[in-house]
Amino acid sequence: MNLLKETSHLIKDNIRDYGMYIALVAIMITFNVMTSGTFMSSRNISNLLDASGYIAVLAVGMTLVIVIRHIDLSVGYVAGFLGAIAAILLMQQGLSVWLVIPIILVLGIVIGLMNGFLIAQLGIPAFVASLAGMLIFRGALLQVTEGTGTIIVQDDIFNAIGNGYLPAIKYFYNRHVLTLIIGAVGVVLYIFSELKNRHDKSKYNFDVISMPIFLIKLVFVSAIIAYITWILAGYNGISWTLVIVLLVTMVYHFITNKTVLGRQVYAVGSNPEAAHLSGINVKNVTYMVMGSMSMLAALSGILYTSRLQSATTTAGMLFELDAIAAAYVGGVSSAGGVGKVTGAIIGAIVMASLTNGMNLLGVGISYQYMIRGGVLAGAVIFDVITRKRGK
Amino acid sequence: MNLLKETSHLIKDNIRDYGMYIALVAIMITFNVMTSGTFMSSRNISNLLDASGYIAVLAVGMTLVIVIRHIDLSVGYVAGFLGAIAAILLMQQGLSVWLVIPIILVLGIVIGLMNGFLIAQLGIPAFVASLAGMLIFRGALLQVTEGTGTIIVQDDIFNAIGNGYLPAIKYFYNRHVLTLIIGAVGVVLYIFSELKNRHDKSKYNFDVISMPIFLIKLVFVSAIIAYITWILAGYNGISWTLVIVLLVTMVYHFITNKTVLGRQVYAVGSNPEAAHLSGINVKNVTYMVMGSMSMLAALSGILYTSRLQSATTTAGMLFELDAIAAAYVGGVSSAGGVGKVTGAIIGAIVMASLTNGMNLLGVGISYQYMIRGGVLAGAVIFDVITRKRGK
Amino acid sequence: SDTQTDEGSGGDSDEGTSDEGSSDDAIDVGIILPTRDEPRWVQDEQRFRDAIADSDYTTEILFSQGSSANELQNVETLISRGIDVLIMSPHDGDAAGAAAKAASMEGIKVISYDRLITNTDAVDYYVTFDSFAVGEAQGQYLIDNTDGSGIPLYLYAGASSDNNAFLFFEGAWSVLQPKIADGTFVVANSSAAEELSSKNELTRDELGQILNQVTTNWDPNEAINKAQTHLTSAGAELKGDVAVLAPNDGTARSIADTFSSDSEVTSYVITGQDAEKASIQYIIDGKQSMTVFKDVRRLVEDAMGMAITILDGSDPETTGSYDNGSVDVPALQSEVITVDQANVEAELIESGYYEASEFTGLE
Amino acid sequence: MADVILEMANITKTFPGVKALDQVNFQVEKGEIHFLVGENGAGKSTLMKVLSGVYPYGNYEGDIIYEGKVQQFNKIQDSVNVGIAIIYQELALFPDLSVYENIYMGNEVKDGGIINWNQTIVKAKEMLQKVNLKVNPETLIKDLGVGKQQLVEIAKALSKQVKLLILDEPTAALNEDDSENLLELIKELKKQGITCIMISHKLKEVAAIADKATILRDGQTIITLDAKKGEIDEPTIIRHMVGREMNQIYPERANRNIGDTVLELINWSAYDTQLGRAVVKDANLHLKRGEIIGIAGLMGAGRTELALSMFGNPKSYKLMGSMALNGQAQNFKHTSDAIKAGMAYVTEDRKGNGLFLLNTITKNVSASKLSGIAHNGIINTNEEIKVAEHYKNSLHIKASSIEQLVGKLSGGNQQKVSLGKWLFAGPNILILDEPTRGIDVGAKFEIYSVMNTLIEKGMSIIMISSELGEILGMSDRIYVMAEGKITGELDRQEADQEKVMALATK
Ligand SMILES: Nc1ncnc2c1ncn2[C@@H]1O[C@H](COP(=O)(O)OP(=O)(O)OP(=O)(O)O)[C@@H](O)[C@H]1O
Ligand SMILES: Nc1ncnc2c1ncn2[C@@H]1O[C@H](COP(=O)(O)OP(=O)(O)OP(=O)(O)O)[C@@H](O)[C@H]1O
Ligand SMILES: [Mg+2]
Ligand SMILES: [Mg+2]
Repeated sequence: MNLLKETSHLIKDNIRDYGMYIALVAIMITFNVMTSGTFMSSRNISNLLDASGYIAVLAVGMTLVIVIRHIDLSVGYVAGFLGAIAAILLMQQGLSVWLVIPIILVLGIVIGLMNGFLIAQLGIPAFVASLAGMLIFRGALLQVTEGTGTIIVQDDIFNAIGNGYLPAIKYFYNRHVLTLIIGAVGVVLYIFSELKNRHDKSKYNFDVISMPIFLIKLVFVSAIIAYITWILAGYNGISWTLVIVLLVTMVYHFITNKTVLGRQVYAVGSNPEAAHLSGINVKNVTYMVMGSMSMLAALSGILYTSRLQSATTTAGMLFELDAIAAAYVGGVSSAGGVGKVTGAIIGAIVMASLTNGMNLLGVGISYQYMIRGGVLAGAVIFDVITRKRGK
Repeated sequence: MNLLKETSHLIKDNIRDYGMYIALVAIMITFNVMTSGTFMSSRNISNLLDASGYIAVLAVGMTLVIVIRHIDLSVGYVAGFLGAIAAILLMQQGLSVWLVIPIILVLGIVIGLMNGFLIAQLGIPAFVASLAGMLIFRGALLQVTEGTGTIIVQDDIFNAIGNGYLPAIKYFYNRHVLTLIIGAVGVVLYIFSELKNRHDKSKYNFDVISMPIFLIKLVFVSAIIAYITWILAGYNGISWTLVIVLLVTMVYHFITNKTVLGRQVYAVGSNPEAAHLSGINVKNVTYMVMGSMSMLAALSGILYTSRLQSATTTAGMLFELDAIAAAYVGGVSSAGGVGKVTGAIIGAIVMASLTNGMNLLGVGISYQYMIRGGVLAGAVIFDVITRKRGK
Repeated sequence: SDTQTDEGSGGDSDEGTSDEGSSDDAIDVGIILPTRDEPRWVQDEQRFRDAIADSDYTTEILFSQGSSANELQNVETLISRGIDVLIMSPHDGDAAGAAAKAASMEGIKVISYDRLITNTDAVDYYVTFDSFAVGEAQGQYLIDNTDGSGIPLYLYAGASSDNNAFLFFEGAWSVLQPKIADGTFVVANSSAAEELSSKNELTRDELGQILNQVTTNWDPNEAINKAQTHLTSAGAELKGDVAVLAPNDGTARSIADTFSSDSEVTSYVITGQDAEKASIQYIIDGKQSMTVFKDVRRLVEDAMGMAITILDGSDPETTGSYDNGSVDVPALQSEVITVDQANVEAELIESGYYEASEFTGLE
Repeated sequence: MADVILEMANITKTFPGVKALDQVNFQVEKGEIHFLVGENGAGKSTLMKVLSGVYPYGNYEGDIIYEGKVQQFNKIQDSVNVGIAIIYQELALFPDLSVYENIYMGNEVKDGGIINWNQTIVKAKEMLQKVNLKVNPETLIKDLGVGKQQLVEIAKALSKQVKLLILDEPTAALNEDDSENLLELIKELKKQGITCIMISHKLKEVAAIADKATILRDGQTIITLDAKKGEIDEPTIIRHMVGREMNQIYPERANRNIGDTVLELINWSAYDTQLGRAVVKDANLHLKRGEIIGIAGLMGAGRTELALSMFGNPKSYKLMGSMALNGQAQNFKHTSDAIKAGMAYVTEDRKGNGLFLLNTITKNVSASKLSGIAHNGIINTNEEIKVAEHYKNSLHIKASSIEQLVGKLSGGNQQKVSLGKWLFAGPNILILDEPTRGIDVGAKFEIYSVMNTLIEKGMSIIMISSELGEILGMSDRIYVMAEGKITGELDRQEADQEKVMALATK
């Protein structure tokens, strides 16, 4: 029964990558049973994904920062501060949302480059540099919101980012049709790319996984995509937040896996010395990664402000810790060079699922903190142990 | 003439160590001028020192943690949690304060050893391990205070730790006599030890600083000790908090400079592999340092609870960041192996002086955050640059 | 006792220093506010400055940023500035005892502002809106503005780490509980509340159990998450026309947004507190039903007036007294006003609290 | 005369404490195989790092004239762009990345910034064939031995459009066949018109394939020998390398009184769980009182691992077999046990895991025996200073004072500090791993002298070295290792370069 053997092999070899998914599925099923179905209901899944959006994008950036052996504690208040700036530009300066968003993202990049300067140029440890940044931007946030306090945003387009959904076109047995279409397209694209991939590989005659396994994989993944879109279609369909998170994920996944820049990031993380000797400009890579981090912080700020339809004076508090936790649950390693963007997203969803599920069950806030702490520790222990054994 | 040369040499060679003191003096003088004397008034100095106490002890422990290239984010809520436990034992269990304090300190050590296990034994990165701890103890704090909310402590001895002063015996022109005596003793002891030191050195005929410089140093330091005690004597004298902080400082200063253990800590910090090959048990050292850290967190919790005469539900929030900031301002280096206990104390006082001085001047809270962030960044930049130039 | 003499003489000697030191900029009234993170306190800052402007006394205002330690440090700072009256709104009533003590030790008169400093004898006066009454007003509004029975009731509270959150909720519970018991309301989102629905006077512990489930941490985002999960788990029978107890305006707005986005919720009545600008707009637009308006100007004037009376050497008049767990504190109460669409202009615009121009949709 | 592709004129490069290169002149003609030879620390690697832009323009004095133009390489990429590829002595690979990713790192197969992985793998396979390395390109580097890693490095260099290929001790880690292979490959490349600069300590291969050989000593060019003129043969090279007769480098030992066995290994094996293979296999070895045994072998032979496995096993290998000191079986739990039992290990990598570079000489010297300067846990700083002064004088450590940071000392003096550090621990068995790697001739001589005085005092020394010269010059007996096995034992009389090399590559 070498089919089984192959499977068990695949799993053993990739336990670190699969572990996270298995954990997520386990958590989801558990909660679903305990809440007798509510957890996996269309609306809850939809809410859950939206609620994790602004942390997920941070986690993506943080993963790369940790991959190159740094850390960024300032992201939280950077997000809060830029969110407030966005609100001010929209409501007090009356700029158009199409102007505001790019401005905010650019501001984010500028802030990131300043961090980069401290870290790459002056060689300040990232931890302290960003700790200082954290204080500074907390002050800045208070400063800009001082006069007004909470700033409500009355811009439908802007608020749609955090609360709106793709139009349904029409409903079909009150399922959101556009969502179903997107799901279908997704499945087709996935199958197509897998086939092409396999075809290329065999064209170059590399060895590929056996046909049955391949088919099982195809069916399984397609099923999941279909199931999720089907669920979402049952409520309001795909939210703009989800669209943005998916875009960010895809872009970063592509960059890290398919582009030279991506290679260089992992090279720097895995062995800075060797990277330098291989002609990689370590400083530039650092600038890039820090820049992207703060740009995503800006995006996170936009998502958050839009979600609350207002910029509050404490926005951003402790975002950084949630993001870092998500990244580590997602399997990034502070030893550098190891960590996937997709992992970060899963990590963020795991943490969000915990909070959401425990809220559904009415678990007290104090237990929620402890459980989240326990899960974080557990995830990292699992990671470290499997990595040791892997060698 | 070559007196000047020697001085300038001494300063150049030790600029990194002196920098901090110079900064502190500069800050103090500036504030004193701007507040036309209020800043250096007996009462304010006394308040300032008391206010920085619970952070100062944390900073001492954190310095050693950073010296061995780790970090501990859990200290804040560990302090908060153990502070609450102390209050519960005192008020609800009615245990005697002489029992409670050792119990709490031991609990602290136990928690620290658990961190040590995660870090030294399992090899979990300290950052994540302690991040998990932070969440867990935050939850635990909420849990134990859930029923009661803030727990008021009505135990005069316990509350004296954070609010009481050494008895005055008698007053002399309104000056607290015991304090003056202590100051005098301090000066004498200092001069004596310096003389003995110099005598030993010349006995082994090592080269010593020239006589005039030596005298200048003696006079200068004695003057400072005298001045500070004189100022304190002008208010309520020396607070128990100050006594505790001074004791902790002296003990840790002694351990780090005069004992084998201290040496091993710095050895592990500056090159773990070499330390291991030199027969130093790196794991044990890690356990020691993490244990001492959480023990000091426990002490910090006691100081804080006693100062407020009550255990609050949010006690400990962000202590860790203040402590880390103080440690870095005090000149510790995350590269490992560099960092003084005395530096940590100065760092804590610098940060406290900033807050206190800016409050006296009525500087807005938003600017306060920004300025503190700026000072932190500045301190580390100065540190890194001087170290670079040193090399 | 001898500690007394310590303090005494310490005090004297300090007069000396502060006289020669800071005579030119000595402060008469020290003010301590809990945090600058909430607009309400930021606005207070200016109001206090205006209130004392036309007297010849001086003031200094510090913020505790949600930390009792800062609070104590601020008090010490103000004492060194030589204040004679301390107006303080504690971050945590119990924990503030130490700070109040420090002040009264120096013979400084302590006025507890808006929030009561509890379990200490070191409070001289209390100027307040009754937090309990705020809760009552919120609960009463829900009762008065819903009809029929079996109305789904969604409960939300402030931070479970904040004593005031308990006071507000306690007040609301005191009026809502009978209506829950008789079936007018059906608690939709807290198992703990359902279990306790027969009990009018809850112990701190019982309140804790409920708050632990329905806390928003005063955080609008947390409020959205909670509201969404609650609406998700609630069946259709718990939708329709609903009543929502929201602790303050910040959380009320996000909860209202969440409820309005649920198609099965045909209408909702939702409470608020603080009359934040943002929420007034919501009330005008009909997105938020009410807010408990605590005319802070009145409170500020009362407090400052009281301070100035004391400075002038006479005794301020009071309207009642509060037991803070240790002593009966003579208190001056300003009543709280329930503001909704009907009276929003009268109470807030015409009274000059806000400018009409600051809002849209007002004719 | 063919046209000159590269000329390096009056290159001077100083490191804190060391003048690595001093007015070096160096000329290479198109299409030739040009060897750079010289002792450890002569400056070969440094010269090549200057050439490849590791030490950017302005970081050294002198001119690099390449293809007729004065070049100013500010970063490594600049030298790559003009067709210079270098393989560094310290491998520059990424342990967590696969072979093919490593080969094309910094030189990706891409269409407009987007990497074509399939193409990459195909090309990687070609490159691997070129260097005769038969591994799956998807293997992670950390799962290969240094030997194979070396080949990957070469493949990486070939993957770039090289005109001038520089190899820094490429064959050091290779066995005979692989070396042969490589040399053939290089001849092959020569035919394709690729110029090649090689650094090597293996004089046989120099004699075999060199067109020219430039000899460096103490950072200076001594002479360039030309094969056409028949100048290239080992004796000549050695003469120029050391600049004096062999016997002068190694101080004569007064009297050899070898005592009885102090250390014995029986069927000693060490299995590295991290690398997942044995690094020491069935080693049988003994050491007598007052004796120096040399352990020879190529880089990667497992000598360091052997030493570590004896010295309290800090890398926690799985150990098998038995080890006895003075007849008693030992089973050390920690390096501290080994030290207590009277062993000391001077590491091969003094900067990496030997010294505390940010600490003073004083604190380094006392580090391995703090108990020696402490009374019940409390350190007597004056004692400590006296100890430090003692070793500074007795070992002639050149430093402004004992309070100087070790990181600022020259290589040779750093080595003396780590020697002093271990002498203070008062061992009777001293393991020296590459005791003279990268330190100058003068310092070497002093260290050899110290070794002699030590064994005259009855200490026993195990000397691991890649330098045949000192192995032959200093040892009483010689063990040779290859791929973790002890392949032979030679007495000092019978031993010579050929015999050792033969065993080392067995
Ligand atoms: N980064 C550095 N910092 C300080 N000194 C260095 C550095 N690199 C090399 N040196 C010194 O420069 C000198 C030449 O070193 P180099 O590595 O070029 O010698 P080499 O000829 O390559 O020796 P080997 O044959 O052992 O490789 C040595 O004294 C070495 O200690
Ligand atoms: N960085 C590394 N990654 C993978 N394997 C390694 C590494 N370093 C050493 N090894 C393996 O460990 C064994 C011993 O290597 P090492 O170079 O320490 O032996 P050695 O004889 O001491 O060589 P040297 O001449 O450098 O002292 C070899 O099989 C080598 O392949
Ligand atoms: Mg070299
Ligand atoms: Mg070796």
